[in-house]
Amino acid sequence: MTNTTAPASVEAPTVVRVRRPKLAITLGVLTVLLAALFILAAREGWTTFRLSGADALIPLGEVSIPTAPFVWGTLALLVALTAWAVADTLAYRRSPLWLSIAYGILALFGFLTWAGADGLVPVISLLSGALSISVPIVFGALGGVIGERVGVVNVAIEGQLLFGAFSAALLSSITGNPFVGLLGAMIGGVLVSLVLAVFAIKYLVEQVIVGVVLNVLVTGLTGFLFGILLVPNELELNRPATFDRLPIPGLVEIPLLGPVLFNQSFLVYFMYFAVAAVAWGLYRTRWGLRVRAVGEHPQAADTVGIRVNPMRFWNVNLAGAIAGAGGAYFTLVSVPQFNEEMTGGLGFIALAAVIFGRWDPIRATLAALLFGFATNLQNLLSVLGTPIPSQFMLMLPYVVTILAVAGFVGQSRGPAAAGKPYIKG
Amino acid sequence: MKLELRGITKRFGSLVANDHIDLTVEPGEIHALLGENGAGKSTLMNVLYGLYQADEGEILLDDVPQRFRGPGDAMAAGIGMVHQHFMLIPVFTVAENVALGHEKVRRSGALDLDAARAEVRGVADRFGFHVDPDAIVEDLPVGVQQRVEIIKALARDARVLVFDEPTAVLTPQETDELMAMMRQLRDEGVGIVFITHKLREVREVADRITVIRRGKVVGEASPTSTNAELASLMVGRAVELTVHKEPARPRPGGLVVEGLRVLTPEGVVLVDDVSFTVQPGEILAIAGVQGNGQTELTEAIMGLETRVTGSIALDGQELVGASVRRILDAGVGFVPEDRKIDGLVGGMSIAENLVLDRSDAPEFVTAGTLRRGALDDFARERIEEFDIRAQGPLTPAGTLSGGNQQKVVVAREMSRDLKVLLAAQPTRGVDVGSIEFIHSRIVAARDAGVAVIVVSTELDEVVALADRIAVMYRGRIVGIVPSDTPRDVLGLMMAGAQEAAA
Amino acid sequence: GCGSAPEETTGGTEVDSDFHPCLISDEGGWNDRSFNQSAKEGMDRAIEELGIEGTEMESTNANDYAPNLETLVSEGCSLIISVGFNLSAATVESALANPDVDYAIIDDWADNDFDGETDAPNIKPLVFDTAQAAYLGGYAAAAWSAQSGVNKVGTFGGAQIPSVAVFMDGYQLGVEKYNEDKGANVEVVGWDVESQTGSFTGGFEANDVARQTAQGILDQGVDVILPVGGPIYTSAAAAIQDSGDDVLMIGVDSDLAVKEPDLADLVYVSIQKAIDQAVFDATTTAATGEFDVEPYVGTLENEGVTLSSFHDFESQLPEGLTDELAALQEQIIAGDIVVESPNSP
Amino acid sequence: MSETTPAPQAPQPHTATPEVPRGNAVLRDILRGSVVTSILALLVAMVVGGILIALTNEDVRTASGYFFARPADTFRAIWDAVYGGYEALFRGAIYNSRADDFLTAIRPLTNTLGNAAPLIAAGLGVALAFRVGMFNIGAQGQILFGAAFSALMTFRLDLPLALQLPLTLIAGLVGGAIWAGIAGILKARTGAHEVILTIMLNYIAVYLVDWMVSTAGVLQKPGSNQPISAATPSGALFPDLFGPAYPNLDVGFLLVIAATVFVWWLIERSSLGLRMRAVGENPHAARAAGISVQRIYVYAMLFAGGLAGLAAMNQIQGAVTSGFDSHIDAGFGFDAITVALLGRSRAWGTFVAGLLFGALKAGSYTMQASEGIPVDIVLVVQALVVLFVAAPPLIRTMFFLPKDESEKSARARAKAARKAVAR
Ligand SMILES: Nc1ncnc2c1ncn2[C@@H]1O[C@H](COP(=O)(O)OP(=O)(O)OP(=O)(O)O)[C@@H](O)[C@H]1O
Ligand SMILES: Nc1ncnc2c1ncn2[C@@H]1O[C@H](COP(=O)(O)OP(=O)(O)OP(=O)(O)O)[C@@H](O)[C@H]1O
Ligand SMILES: [Mg+2]
Ligand SMILES: [Mg+2]
Repeated sequence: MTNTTAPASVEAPTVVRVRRPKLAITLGVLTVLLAALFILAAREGWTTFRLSGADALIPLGEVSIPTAPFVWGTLALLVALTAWAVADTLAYRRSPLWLSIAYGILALFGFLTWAGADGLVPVISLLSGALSISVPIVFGALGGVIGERVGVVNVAIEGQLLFGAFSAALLSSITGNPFVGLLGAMIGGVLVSLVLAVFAIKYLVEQVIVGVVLNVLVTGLTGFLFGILLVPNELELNRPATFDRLPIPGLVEIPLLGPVLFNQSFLVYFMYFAVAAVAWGLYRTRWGLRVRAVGEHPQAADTVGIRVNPMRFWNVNLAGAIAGAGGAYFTLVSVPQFNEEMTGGLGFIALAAVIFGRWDPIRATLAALLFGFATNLQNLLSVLGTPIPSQFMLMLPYVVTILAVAGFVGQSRGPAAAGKPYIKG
Repeated sequence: MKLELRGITKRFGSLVANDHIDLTVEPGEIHALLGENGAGKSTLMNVLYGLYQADEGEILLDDVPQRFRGPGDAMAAGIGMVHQHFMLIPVFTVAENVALGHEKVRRSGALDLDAARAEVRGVADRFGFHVDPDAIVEDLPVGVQQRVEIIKALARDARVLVFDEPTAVLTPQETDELMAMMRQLRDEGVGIVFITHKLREVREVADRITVIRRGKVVGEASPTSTNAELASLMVGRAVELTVHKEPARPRPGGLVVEGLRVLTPEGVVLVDDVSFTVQPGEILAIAGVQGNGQTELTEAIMGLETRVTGSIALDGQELVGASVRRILDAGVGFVPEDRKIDGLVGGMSIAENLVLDRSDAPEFVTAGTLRRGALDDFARERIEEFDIRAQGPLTPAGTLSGGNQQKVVVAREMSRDLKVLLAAQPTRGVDVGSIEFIHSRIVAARDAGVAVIVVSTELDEVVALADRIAVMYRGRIVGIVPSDTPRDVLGLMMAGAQEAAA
Repeated sequence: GCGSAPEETTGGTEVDSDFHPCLISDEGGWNDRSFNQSAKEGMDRAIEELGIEGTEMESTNANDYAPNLETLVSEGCSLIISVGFNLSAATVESALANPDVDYAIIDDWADNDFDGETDAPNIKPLVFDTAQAAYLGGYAAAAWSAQSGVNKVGTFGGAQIPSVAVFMDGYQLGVEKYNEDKGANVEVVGWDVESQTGSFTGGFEANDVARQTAQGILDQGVDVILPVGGPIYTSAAAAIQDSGDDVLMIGVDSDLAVKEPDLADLVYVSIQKAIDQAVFDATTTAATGEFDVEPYVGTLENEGVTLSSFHDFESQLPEGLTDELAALQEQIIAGDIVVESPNSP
Repeated sequence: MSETTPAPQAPQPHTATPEVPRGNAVLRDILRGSVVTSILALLVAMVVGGILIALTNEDVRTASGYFFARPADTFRAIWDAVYGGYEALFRGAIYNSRADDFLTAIRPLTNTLGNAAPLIAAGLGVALAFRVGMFNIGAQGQILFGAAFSALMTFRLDLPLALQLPLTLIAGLVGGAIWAGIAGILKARTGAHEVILTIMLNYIAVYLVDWMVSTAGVLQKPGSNQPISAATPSGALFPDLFGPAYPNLDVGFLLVIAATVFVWWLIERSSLGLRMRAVGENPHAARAAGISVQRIYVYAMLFAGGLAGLAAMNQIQGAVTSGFDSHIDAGFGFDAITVALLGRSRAWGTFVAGLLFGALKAGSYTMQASEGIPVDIVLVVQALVVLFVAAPPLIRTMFFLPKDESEKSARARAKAARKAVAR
């Protein structure tokens, strides 16, 4: 009878039924809010959804629906789903995942129908714009995830994006080749993270200080170089060759999602690859196992012969390269010009996405996408015309992020050794 | 493989942790290393394992001098170590932990965890125990984590194995199994260094014994020495090994626990319908294998668990639902199971740690300001009274040796007016001299009229202290028995047998 | 390389060293592709033509204004031009403390107590009635859109501040004028004069957020778009080029088709605001000791604000548009049409 | 090294006399860290900064164009550029040697102190939260909301100075505390990570204040259509300490000194501070000792916000009194992080770091105006100073200095970290 010593791992523990009211409460609150909006600001007319691009193989075209009936119909369905969740809770059941997803899609549909009364809701553009806004955030967040997973907090994502954007613009302008630009962006990102790595790992400077300072340094440096180099030589040095759209034949014809996901530039496909590669690498390869070990418990990693500080050093630089590639998106895809401080704080959003995504590449990507979507939704709503002052509209993505973090994510635990230097005894 | 350490000296600043230590471990020998807390045992082993660089001295394997720049080199040379503080990644699975550092990779570049799983099963089968390779380490009971450490070392074919206090967290059965395992390894020709504070174990398994004190080898002892001889060699004075206590004189009142149930947020029942009473002036020991709900029981009493139903009444006052603050104010003292997590704030001084749960008490605070003089005097008194070996009251608690850290926690809890003392694993990792002291303090508290609950996985301790013994198994109390219940009966109860059946 | 060293000059032409013009930016900095940049161009030109020394100071935030002005005074500036209304209070204060120094301020009346007088006797306001030119731009945009049958034009801004919104106001009023005159029904997407709400990127960074804002306007099917605010026109241009649609853009501040020749085929026309000229004029007059504190108001009349040439689109304009615009301009100059924007200075 | 005093977390070898006189403790706090390495670090930063200044100087570039023809020109140009730059820095930050009299000459010093005030205040807020284990990136939002809240509550009042000034001040502190408190409460209640919360709240505050100052009837200056608030009422202005000749140094600086003393007391000496530090270092042990971790998080954020509010008040009651907009934080929110961490999250450390930043800022004006050194380069030099000052091991390596206490402290820190991890 050896198994008495480890009962927990052998016999199943007793489990009692507990109610989990969080989902029901959240849905209830959302439903009430939407109902209040729909009732207090009822809208009539027709809402038009544009479901495909002009040149789609399967033209879904534009669909017009009467606003009021659809809004009320959706609301009824939302109430029903909420009731379902409540019933589940009362019966000690866990609501199925599809319920949350269905609720989300319906709520969004209802809201867009309401907001788009007598207007046009370009669905493809809404989604692909959201994807586009989130691209640099995703790259930045991937860099952040790798850095923190290996135990180095990277507050310098903003700086890496900015320097990436700068070097991409410069190199692509000089060579006329966006791939050289991308390479330059990655090198730019590495230059920034090299400083981070050297100071944080070798000289034990508080990692957050280095990060914050690097952001200042890069802002100053790019601002200066922009002024003395790019502005006077605008046409030679600040007109990068860009990545053009590269529709993937076949895939792009998938209704709705095709044009959103597969009518993008090389850099976006590179992002898909990077996300997949980092996710796979982190959980499925020797590299990932070691990275995570070093970030969780460096001493344990040391005792099995993993060289902690070199591991950190190289991976921080890898993270810099990836974040730098995100910088390239600014100047090689979005806008073919470098401008001062053009990253506009997205590096900090990426930092938030890292935590929001619980240090997981896929979840961090989803967090970035949520942010991109909220931003672009804000765009659409203000174009459709709302009586709400622009400043409140512009708050939308940030408010959404707070609600999501406080309402759904809650407590999260990062890599245990992130931020702590490793010194051997 | 023969291991020889010659003249190893390791200094930390002005402190000489190892002072010209010589040690030889023959193949097929279990060599016990004894010494009080802070004697330098772990340091010596860390030098051997390449974690520290020795300031002087050399390491020889089969008479060949070695130069270890890191644990990687030591491992390659065939040295394995089961660390005092587990070197496991808590969020990894068992297989991942075992694979780490010498991972097998598939052609696709993907990690081959199947190989690691097979390794885990292989070692487990060899020694006849079970470990789920896919369990997350932090979810496992410590005893199992210990095995993972051993598997890690064995999976690499170590020829010299160091066990640094492996039994501190094990139950008697687990300890027996570990010792059987050590013997089996010895018979296979592995040289073993075994560090422990438990003299019984040393005498049972060791072939040779080296005792170190204050960084120096003070002598060898034979496995036939008595406990008392070993203890006095270790500590440098005679040690009282049995607890002297008068019969309990319980008084009315005390702590009444009824129908207590503790759940995880997912609804897993950790403590199931537990009822017992502890009266002032008696010691109730709660025995059981680690991970059978004792931790949650103590935390529920302290108000540290959120999903608690049932009743805990102290002199009629209901404690379920009360804040930790109110429970402390009601007169409950708490020595937590893990001093490093729940007991001490390592970066703060001993003085500050001693008033951590009384940071508003008028004797230490005037107008919101700490009275540093009072704090200091108080700390000096406690240091004196509890024989805490520290440079002074301002020494950061985290830099004390384990035994001394434990004494700080005990001193804090015992210097308040208590009605109930809840002591979980009060002597874990503590040397014999300190055990004697802590036990006598607990008995003194009982005699002063405190209702005492001692939670321990250590049968010796349970038997030594208890007036009554409650045995927990899978969240339930399987029986409350008198303190003279035979050990084998207790053992059976700890494995789940009902009192009557046992 | 090894260029040849210049001769040691000992004498040379003595420039009158008394006059020392200075320029101070707001937090946007010199490379904002907006009024700071224009002002600096004007100042640079003046300094070069006059052959004198000047000092230009960049501010990074509101805390810099007062110290920068103080530093400029102690550097011996005889004329200090502040760029932007943000500097108003600090400039007034400095002017009151240094009555011997001449001051000018762009886009502000330097009248913080609203008594209709500048608050210091030595400040010259340089303001622009931008709505007038934007009105013409809006009219032209509507004409273009009506001709193509799209009947929709758009606009969006960086941040919602008067110097941005005034363009959008004039633009929409111009479109409405066109609808009124021609019985047309051209819609404006992205701004509403009445409620003063519309589309903004939330800052002046030309990045993807700005681009998607532009895209949002384009999605509504406009064929002329007016992006207002620093470099964000580059985002709009990128969105247009990517969409592949026949959408034109209207430039602001200076003639975009000239400033960014590679965008010329997208730039329908530009609503110009001659800040550089105003700075140049103020500086050169001050250099000859003829500085006066009479407010300068850039209007269509004095060509302080203008609608640029249509360049290559001249030939494709709707019938008679040029004449109609000329007539409108006459009426505005004559005061028969008053372009009233709540955002005018 | 004898100059050095024990660094923060190093074990303090007090054997005999632990009774340290208060004055000494303050002094020790101020001198914490190694004075020698700090001075050397400044030196290195200035050398590297000098290289940058020389590289970016036009005369140097022109002269180097004919370096081989007349190398002396290049060297002279380099010397002129670098010496000029630093002379201007000194002139702008400490003592203006070109001034007519001593009283005018020391004016730059008062500018330095004035610039430092809001930075120190906000830095103290970040430092305090850090000691409680929270990374408060939200000083920006807290400053903004503090200013707006204060304006909302008190700008329309027309009270005598004795009332208006403290009311405005208190409203500012409360406003900052409210904004930080939101993050604190959300963290305590839902466990949401404070980094996300504070970043998002920064943006929300920017837009909220932007809306307030551009909406008539809320905060917008009456009669104006610009996004700017009304001017601070004259009764609410901090009086200058040494008269109008030194406009930058006002009562605000005294308040900041008081705040520093308060934070020092709170953290190092008060019983609440004991609990805060306990939560910061080991929340598990704190909870088991009856300390409500959640409540301490909220308290810490309230204090941090209040300190950011003090920074806001130094802005609108002292530095920028003619009305403010959504940029009134002037970047102090992020500088505060650097200042706090450079000061090792200690009250007096933050104070000294803030003074350093204030001096660099004050000097930057003259560097730009009289030497034409672009602000961007000043920014870069600033960043370099911080990097080097924060890296004593690097400096010691560069100067072959023996290792000292603070390296041991780094080891102790790492050790503590490993222990925390080791569970
Ligand atoms: N990294 C270190 N830095 C400074 N001093 C150290 C360090 N490691 C150990 N010491 C000191 O060395 C001495 C020996 O410590 P060691 O851990 O070897 O004791 P031990 O014999 O293993 O004690 P225990 O029985 O409590 O485990 C102690 O006094 C300790 O303070
Ligand atoms: N900075 C320091 N100065 C002095 N001693 C230190 C310092 N840091 C750690 N130590 C000592 O290092 C030793 C080794 O630490 P370790 O984590 O192995 O604990 P331990 O002594 O073996 O105690 P335990 O019984 O809890 O396992 C401890 O005894 C502790 O006293
Ligand atoms: Mg040990
Ligand atoms: Mg006036």
